[in-house]
Amino acid sequence: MNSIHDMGGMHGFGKIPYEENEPVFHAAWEGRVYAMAMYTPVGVPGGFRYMIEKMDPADYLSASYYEKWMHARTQGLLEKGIFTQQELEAKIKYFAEHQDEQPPVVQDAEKLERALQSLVKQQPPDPAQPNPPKFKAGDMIRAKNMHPVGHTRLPRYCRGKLGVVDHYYDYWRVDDTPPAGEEHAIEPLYRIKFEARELWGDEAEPNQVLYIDMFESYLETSV
Amino acid sequence: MNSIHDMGGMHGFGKIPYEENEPVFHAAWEGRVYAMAMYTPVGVPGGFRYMIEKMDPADYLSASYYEKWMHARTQGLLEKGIFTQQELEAKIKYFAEHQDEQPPVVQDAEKLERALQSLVKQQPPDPAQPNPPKFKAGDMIRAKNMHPVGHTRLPRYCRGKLGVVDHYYDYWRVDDTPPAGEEHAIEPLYRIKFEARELWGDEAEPNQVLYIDMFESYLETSV
Amino acid sequence: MGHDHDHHHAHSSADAEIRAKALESLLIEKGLISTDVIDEIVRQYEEDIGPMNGARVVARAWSDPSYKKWLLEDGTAAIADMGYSGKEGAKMVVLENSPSTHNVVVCTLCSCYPWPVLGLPPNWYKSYAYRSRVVREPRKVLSEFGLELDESVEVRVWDSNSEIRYLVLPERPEGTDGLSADELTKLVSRDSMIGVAKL
Amino acid sequence: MGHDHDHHHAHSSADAEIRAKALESLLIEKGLISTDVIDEIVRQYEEDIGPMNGARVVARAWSDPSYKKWLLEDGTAAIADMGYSGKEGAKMVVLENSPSTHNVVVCTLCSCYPWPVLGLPPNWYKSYAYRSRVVREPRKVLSEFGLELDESVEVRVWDSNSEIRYLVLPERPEGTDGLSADELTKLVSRDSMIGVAKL
Repeated sequence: MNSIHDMGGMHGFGKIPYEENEPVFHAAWEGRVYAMAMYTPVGVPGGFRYMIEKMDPADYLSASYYEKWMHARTQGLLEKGIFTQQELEAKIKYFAEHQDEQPPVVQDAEKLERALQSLVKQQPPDPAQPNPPKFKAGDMIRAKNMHPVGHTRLPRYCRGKLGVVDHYYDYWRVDDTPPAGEEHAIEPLYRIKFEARELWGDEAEPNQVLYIDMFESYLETSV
Repeated sequence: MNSIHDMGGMHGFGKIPYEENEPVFHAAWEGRVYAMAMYTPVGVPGGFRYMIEKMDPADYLSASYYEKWMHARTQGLLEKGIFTQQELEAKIKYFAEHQDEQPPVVQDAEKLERALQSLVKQQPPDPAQPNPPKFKAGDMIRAKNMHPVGHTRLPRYCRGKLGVVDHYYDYWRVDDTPPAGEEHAIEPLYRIKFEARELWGDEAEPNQVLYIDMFESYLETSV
Repeated sequence: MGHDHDHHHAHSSADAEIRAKALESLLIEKGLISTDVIDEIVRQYEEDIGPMNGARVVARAWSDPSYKKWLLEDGTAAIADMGYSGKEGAKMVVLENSPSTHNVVVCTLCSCYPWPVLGLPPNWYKSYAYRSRVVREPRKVLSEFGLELDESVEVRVWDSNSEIRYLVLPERPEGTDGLSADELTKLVSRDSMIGVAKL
Repeated sequence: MGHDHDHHHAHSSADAEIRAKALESLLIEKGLISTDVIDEIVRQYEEDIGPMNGARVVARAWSDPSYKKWLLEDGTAAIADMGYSGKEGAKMVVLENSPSTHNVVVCTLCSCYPWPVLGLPPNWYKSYAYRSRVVREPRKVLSEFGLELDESVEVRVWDSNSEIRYLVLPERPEGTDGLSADELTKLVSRDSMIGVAKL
């Protein structure tokens, strides 16, 4: 999806804001949103990232990081039918009118155990597939000029550009939105190296390269 | 400048808002801003469009069209020293506190005559330059992969793409921000034709082409 | 036809009015503009400079083959012959629609538009949705405007971003043979001259 | 170091708190999460999972050449050997800085970051300025962080956007020969392991 989230190479965002001794969370709600986003055992339809990318671009830019996470988590639960918009609005109204109230407190040792296991679980790459990798280190490739309406991990600034396969890493699940009715593909994943000049032309800084990982379906043999 | 204004090809902006019997201006202030933007005889440093492009992207997206114009006009006058931030804020404060007050009314027949002349003035292309056009209709070209920090009229979605020269139109002033200390160049201008597939890959709609005008310095001979 | 992304600042249009008054007040006090200039420019764009100008050009082209030929060969001169010229119309190119070719105009980078013949652009033309989408999926965009084009029709999208401005010459509707240029003028919509509608 | 683009919604963080309470309340009532899960996850990221983990990995690599070799060959396994694994660390690649090569990591599309070794990312890493700029003008960005690199140094920017996560192994500072791994750990900053600082 060519939305505002795909901002590599954009101008206009000013200087980088830096905070000394930054806390992990700037407010308690941020941490709670983080935990709910990651540890509610209900998937987000289309994926967590895609739900954020589909935000209205002006809302995306003006929302803080954990506001985006809260949006994706909440919207996903609404779409899954876990609760309704009416239930949500009633709760928001309740807490707006009772600012000293807190959510109910429930302890659950089993849920905690599951959460702690998933926190540290090693997730290996996917098993090898019938078709062997098409590319090997050293191959020249061109990143596809593709503009899918769904989620993709191929940023615009790399599309159509010539690069070199630097490394092959096993098979991994392709995060892109699959065609309707299909599962996510499992594909060879490669580390691709681009010269900055190929990406940015005359404006490139000297002596710079870019490495980025790409699934096999993002790549074309360069001609 | 690769800022948010360069939105050709982006996803995420939803359906097109259509208003039946739309008025020319939706509020009186819009018309007055339009007139002030176009008929105040003071240039905007770096150009009117560039001043808008340099807005913070979140502000750009959330501002209405004539709010952007007002921003560019006001900012340009501030940078030219026509009035100060203090003067401006004092005026805003005054009109915020005296909502029934109006700006002073001054008639000036000479200014009106100049404005009306400039409204209808024919602006011819620039005279031919010593170097003849490098390209002719039918030539294959590649639009440069350039990422200037200044203003440019070459949108990102065309950069690096192969096209054909469709027509040559005289010499015109290049609107791009010139290098420091230089004047705007005068260059041959061409109409370039791109196949939609070249621009959008497999996601292109069938039987579509794109025409766009490009200055000579945007073009490279295709290899 | 969907939500308007300008809603984000809807709450601040009172602020905008105040800021506009402040700006006008300063410009007048500094002697840089006069009230009559502002009033008259607003009046001209509200009353005189609008799509009726383009419609007269189109109707004349439909009625007069030699004018049509001139218009397609040298849009600037043929349009100036009708009295229309000036800002955002320095060089006009006229794009003829036909049963096999449909032209549609956009400005992706800002909102360039041929002011002398169409006046100031409508909000949808300036919308982020139109600017971002029509170069990538023109058929889908046109279908949202109610215009379904057969795959056999070539869609030509014009991204106007130098000083050249475009006017679409729509196809003359059937059953209009006996009409005068004045009567034809009334049939020509703004949208048909941008290319998001047929007549 | 410049203005923070999150200021636009600064006024609504009270709203955000209310919305977060509403969400938590619904999730607990529906039996989908429990308070202790939320409390413990927050506690772990506030206290246990952060750049001190990565610093221990770096210090061990500086102190133990065979560990360093393993870390560069199989980052995932060598890091797991220190007890760090899990979400956003399924496959770890360690990038060694040297006098001739400087590595710096970003995620342009969202804010992918190696949680098990660095914890959750700082705001600047998630900022639109960093995400948009460091792939296009890394030297300029690094100089804003106070790191000026000679033109002879190759700058390698890593845009982490599949499941691979990166940890930069900074150069060991001079004059640290006698230090223990524990003492070295204290020298290793978060920023040096992202690649926006040297030690």
